[in-house]
Amino acid sequence: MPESTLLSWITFVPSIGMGIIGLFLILNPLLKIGKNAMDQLSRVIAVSCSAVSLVLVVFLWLNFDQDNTGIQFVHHLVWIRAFNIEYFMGIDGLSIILVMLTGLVSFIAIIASLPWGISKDDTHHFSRKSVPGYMALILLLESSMFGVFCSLDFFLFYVFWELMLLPMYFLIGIWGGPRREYAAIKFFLYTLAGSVLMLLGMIALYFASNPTTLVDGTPCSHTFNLIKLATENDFSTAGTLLGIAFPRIVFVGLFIGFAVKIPMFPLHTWLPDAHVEAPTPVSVILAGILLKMGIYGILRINFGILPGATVWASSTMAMFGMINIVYAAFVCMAQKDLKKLIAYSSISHMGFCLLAMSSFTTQGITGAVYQMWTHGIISPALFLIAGVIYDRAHHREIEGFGGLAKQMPEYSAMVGLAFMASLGLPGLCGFISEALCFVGAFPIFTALTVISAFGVIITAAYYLWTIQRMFFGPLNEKYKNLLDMNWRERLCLYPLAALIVFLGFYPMPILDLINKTLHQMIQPLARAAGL
Amino acid sequence: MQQFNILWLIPFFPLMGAFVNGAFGKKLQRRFGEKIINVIGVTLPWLSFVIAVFAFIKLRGLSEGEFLSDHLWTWVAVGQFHVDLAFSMDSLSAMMALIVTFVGSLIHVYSIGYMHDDESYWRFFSYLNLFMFSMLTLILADNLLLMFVGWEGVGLCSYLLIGFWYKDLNNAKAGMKAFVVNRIGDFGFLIGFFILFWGLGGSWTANGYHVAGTFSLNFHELPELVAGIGDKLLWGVPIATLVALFFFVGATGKSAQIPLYIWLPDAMAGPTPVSALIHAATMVTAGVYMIARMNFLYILSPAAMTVVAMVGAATALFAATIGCFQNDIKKVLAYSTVSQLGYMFIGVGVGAFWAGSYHLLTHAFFKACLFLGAGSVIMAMHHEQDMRKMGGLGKVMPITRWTYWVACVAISGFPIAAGFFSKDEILWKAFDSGVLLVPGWLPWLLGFVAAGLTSFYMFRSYFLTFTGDLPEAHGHEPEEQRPVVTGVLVMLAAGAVILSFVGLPKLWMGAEPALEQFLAPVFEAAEHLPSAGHGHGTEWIMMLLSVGIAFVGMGSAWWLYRGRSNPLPERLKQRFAGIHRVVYNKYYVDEAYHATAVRGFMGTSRLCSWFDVKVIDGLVNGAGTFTRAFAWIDGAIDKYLVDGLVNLIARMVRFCGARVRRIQTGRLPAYLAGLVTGAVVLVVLTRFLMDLYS
Amino acid sequence: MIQVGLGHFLVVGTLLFTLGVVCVITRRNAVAILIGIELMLNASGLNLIAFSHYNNKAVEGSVFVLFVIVLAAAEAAVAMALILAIKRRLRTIDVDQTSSLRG
Amino acid sequence: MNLSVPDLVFYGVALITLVSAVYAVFSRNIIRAVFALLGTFFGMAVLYGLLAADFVAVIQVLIYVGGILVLLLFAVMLTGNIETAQSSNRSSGLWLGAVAGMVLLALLLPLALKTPWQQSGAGEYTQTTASIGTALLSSALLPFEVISIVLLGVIIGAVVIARHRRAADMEAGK
Repeated sequence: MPESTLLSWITFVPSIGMGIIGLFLILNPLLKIGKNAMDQLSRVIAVSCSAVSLVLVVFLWLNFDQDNTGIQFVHHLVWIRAFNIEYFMGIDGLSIILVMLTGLVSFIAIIASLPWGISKDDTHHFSRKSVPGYMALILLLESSMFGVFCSLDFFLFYVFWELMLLPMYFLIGIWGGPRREYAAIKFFLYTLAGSVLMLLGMIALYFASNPTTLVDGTPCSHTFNLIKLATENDFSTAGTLLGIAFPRIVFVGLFIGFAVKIPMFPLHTWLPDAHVEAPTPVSVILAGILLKMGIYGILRINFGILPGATVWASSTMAMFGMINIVYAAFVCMAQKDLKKLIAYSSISHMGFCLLAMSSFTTQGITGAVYQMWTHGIISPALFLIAGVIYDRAHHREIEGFGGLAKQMPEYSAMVGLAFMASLGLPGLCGFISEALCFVGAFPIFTALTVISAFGVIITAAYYLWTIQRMFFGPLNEKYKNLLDMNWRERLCLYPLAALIVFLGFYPMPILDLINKTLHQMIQPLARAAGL
Repeated sequence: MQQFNILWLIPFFPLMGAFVNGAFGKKLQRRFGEKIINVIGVTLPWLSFVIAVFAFIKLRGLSEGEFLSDHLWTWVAVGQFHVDLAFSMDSLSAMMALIVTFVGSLIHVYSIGYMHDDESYWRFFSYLNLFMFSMLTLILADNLLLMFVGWEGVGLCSYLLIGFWYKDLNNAKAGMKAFVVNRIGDFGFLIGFFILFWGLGGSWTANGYHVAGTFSLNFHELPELVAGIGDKLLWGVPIATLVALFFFVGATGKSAQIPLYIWLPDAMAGPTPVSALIHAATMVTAGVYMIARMNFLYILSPAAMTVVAMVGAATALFAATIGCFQNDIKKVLAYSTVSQLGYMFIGVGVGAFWAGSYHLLTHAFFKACLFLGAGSVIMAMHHEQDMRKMGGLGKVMPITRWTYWVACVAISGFPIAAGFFSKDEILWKAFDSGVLLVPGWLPWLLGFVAAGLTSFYMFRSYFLTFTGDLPEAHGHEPEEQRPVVTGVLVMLAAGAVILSFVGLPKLWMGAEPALEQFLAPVFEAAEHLPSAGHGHGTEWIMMLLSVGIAFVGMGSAWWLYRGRSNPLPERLKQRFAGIHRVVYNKYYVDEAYHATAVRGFMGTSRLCSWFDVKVIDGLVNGAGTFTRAFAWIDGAIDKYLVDGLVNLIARMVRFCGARVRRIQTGRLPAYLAGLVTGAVVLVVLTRFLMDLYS
Repeated sequence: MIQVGLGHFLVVGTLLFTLGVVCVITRRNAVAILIGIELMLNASGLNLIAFSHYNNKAVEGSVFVLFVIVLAAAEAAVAMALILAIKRRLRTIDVDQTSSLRG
Repeated sequence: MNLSVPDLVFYGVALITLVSAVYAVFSRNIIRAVFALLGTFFGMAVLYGLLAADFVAVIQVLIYVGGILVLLLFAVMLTGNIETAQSSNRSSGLWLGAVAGMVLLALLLPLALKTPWQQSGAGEYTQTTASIGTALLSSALLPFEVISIVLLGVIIGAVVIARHRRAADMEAGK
């Protein structure tokens, strides 16, 4: 494995940006930069750092060898020798698409945080409130997200995972809507509770691991190295803990930790509140990337390290996936707030991942991973759309609109496209992933898949009903002065729309990246299933 | 398989039109007027037609069983699941492509007249082109998955076009109903798709779950694979039956059969050219096309074929009865469409796939002609659709009148027009069928009665509209339409007559009909289905019966409605008011659906939402409240018990300290004396202790 | 050589120490108290040297005493400073009259 | 009793030392008391010499006689008048002091005489200066450094405490 620092650069370039903003803030008593100039400066720094990361990600993508199922772009050092903790960055086919997604969505989120096109009178808009702090936090968030997807040392992973909570908490709690404190605390506590279980699972795994060596050859009695945990340890013989087989109890702990992030029924209620209160770009990141971490964690850690327990739990996981899909879709139907509806639809869509990956079929697991990617570009589009109307009308009550299609044709078309993509219209990227999920899951969980497919109808119903209530019928007189989309919004939405259509007809660039790795990944699962 | 590299252009041209008009149409229309929209939106479908004709000629030149193919790129390849983005054209899809491009293009031309002066002219053509694209994708798709793209695509376009005049919320609602009902059908289609995938022989191997070989869903590979399904069971039902039935659920959604037909009458809210193109000629026949396409699957399952045929027959009769009592001219045509689609399903259900396809072809012409004729009338009547307020239009609109008449003759099954041959073939094949689980005369009887009713309600609409006196008190007189409209009508009416030549029965000509021969390679698998073995004599009798019932229907319509002078219909209506009300209100099916499915659905939704907010979030918040309460108690304990203890100790110390402080005199010598005393005591103690222990 | 042993020196040290203690207890002048302390320090130094010498140690005792002497000097300096400060503040150095530390 | 010269010297010097000390303790005149201390300190130096601690003996003279004694004199001079010197060293609680002294003596003397002190022969009479220097920079380095810091602190502290506070005085003057 040739060493490369590229991943570290990608991860830490945004942190550097945050550092620069912080430095300017500290030195400001000396430099005497005015508030407006400081705001502009931090915006420029944030956009450029995130752009640099994006460019590096593209470079990473171009240099990625998709036929190699191993770990690439490794950066491997010993970090804390006393606890055998390493600094181990690397990606494979599973993580690269999420790294790409992070680069793209973060960049779009930062563009969406600019105040272009927001009326000058709207001084309380989040894009004008404590800009340097906001930008610094969002850069920190980006860094930690990259870190989660790149790190292959469990401890490092955990550090990034927890690091992510911090900016998220403040971004919702400071720049959010009226009930922001409630939402932020709920988000924080929920995730923290999950993290605790994850931490326990991590420590249990650590102490159950076999002696091995660190990267520099020093022998160590235990290890956090995810690759070594997966390849050099067989936890199925690790005895019992609290009277339950060790891998199972560890699996459950880790799984609940990740399930909060997915979020899985019944651990999902933080998401609607967080979304409703969060400013648009934060919602974009939350839906686009953060939710993927749960699935990613389960795939990387639960599936990779505890195949036996995974097989044991697969039916339950699929069951919860089905509940997520159908239940959340029904809840969507009853929502009055546009953003809440989209939030619940996210829950519904993440259920597809859960259902499909529990089947361990090539199609199912690929479908789940591809669903992460497609949902990762569709849901940001949806939240941006909700942001567009909120910026203009200052509310999101679906019933409060009507006839907007006449007033905002371009916006309506964009909403139509995004909704159609989300409800899985063939020809758009959501369809491919959903179809793969179903095709993969059906042979294993026949009845569950049939019920889940029923969710497709509900999805169509609630989206169309929303379109009808918002855009059709006579124009609400209150909104006859609303402007159509501005350039900032176009800059955010058009690339996503183009990707949605392009990947609907030609998904192979993404599928090629993940195919080999996932194929490799299901081998131990198949073995554990005894087949 | 013959590579034909320009096949992709057939769907691509309309897509381009849709994109250009959709993205730039508004500005183009504002700057250059409607002409530029026409140039883009109408020319491109014609170009598709030209290529389709070209492909058709090329296809005729190939040997039997060959087809044209155009592989673009690998679409989805995951494990053994390998689906290409590829088009192919065999005789069935060639026929469909010609219908869609020709009738579709004609309707585009007609729309120039119909949509004139609409402010969203560009949008209309954009949607219409998008529809053409979807429909052509559906037809030319090389595999099931790509077909599904077209399948849903046409549903989307239908939704967009029904709700084209979205400012009226009812139109939007009709569109939504269409989409959601279609989606229910698509759900069935998808499930069928999954079961098919499962049934094709997937199994666990050391490398995970795999199907045998590469599973491309390609129509040209499927027959062989499907034949190998054997008698595998799922939920105790043979796979083939299950897949066929689920696909049929999809077909009922798309082609408006019982129980999912309810969206089609409402879909008439859209502009009339849309009704003609989508809801009569092309999209609604997609279900028939799909079953014809999957014929190799259906023949494996007599049960499924029986269901298809019987549902088709029931729909044909059911819709025809409703059609007899409607007053809105488009509603009549809508129910007529549902009914005619039922015929097609009888055809494909009894194994007469070519007959079903033939009826599809003829129906496309005469029904499009009827709808466009109705559209012409509606334009003349300034968007009045109630037939009771029309009458006598035949005098002022001769071309519309006579083309409408020809189409009526065709649909009613008189021997001069194409409809006769196709319908008669279907009814004969049903009667003669030996495949079904029910006797062949059952679907025949239903279809036969429906044929009489068809003849009746079509001529009823004809007489009500075109005969009698002109209604009074209109702003200006109704007049014949522009040539773009009438020209299209004439061409379609001509088509409805001329097309009889491709389907002249073997009974007359001695040879297989041309269309049957042409389609034979596609329906190869269905060639040897058993028949009941009735002779030519029976066939002649059936044919005469068909003609007879058509005359009965027309005659009664002539008697009751000619010149709008007979008072009998009104009296009958009052005599049988109860029955009339039930049938006029479409048997209250919509209401029943609303009361059960929709309300159940919304109720579930509210229940789930309530559960989410009250129970789950309640638990979460309850946990929070509990924690806070616990913390409060903890705080109280801390404050009063623990702190109290600490304070008590402090008070005691203070009390003692107040007494002990007296010792602190502040005088140095006293301290020193104390110090020395202490030292002395220590030394003494040490000494005593040393003595004690030594 | 000499016949006086460890005991002799210890007796001298003890007497000196006792004198120092008596001085510290009975005198009222702060300077006299200081004198008593110096006596006690000298006594302990003598003991240290004596123990060192009679245990055949070369310099340990000397080093120890050196530190004691240094500390004594330092203490004397600080004490003098204190005495001056007290004198300035209370106009007396009679320890019987300085009792502001009384509890 | 066969007394050698050093023995005689010891008895003589010890006597001088103790007598001077008694005078210093019980003298009513503080100046005399201080001067009596001179004898004690010199006596101590000789005793050190007898115990083979030549360097300490010299240092004793230098610091006690040259430094501390002068310091004590300064203290006396700065705090009181020469005229009142006669009655400047009053004592109180003489009886208490005497009793305490007796008890202490009664305890300590037997302790000093009866305890079987560990002895391993008398040391040799060599020059100790060099070895002390070596010891200060090797085995006793840490205390040496610590004591240096203590001295530094003492210097600063003494200056701070004894410094004439003008502001305080002015305040008092008001």
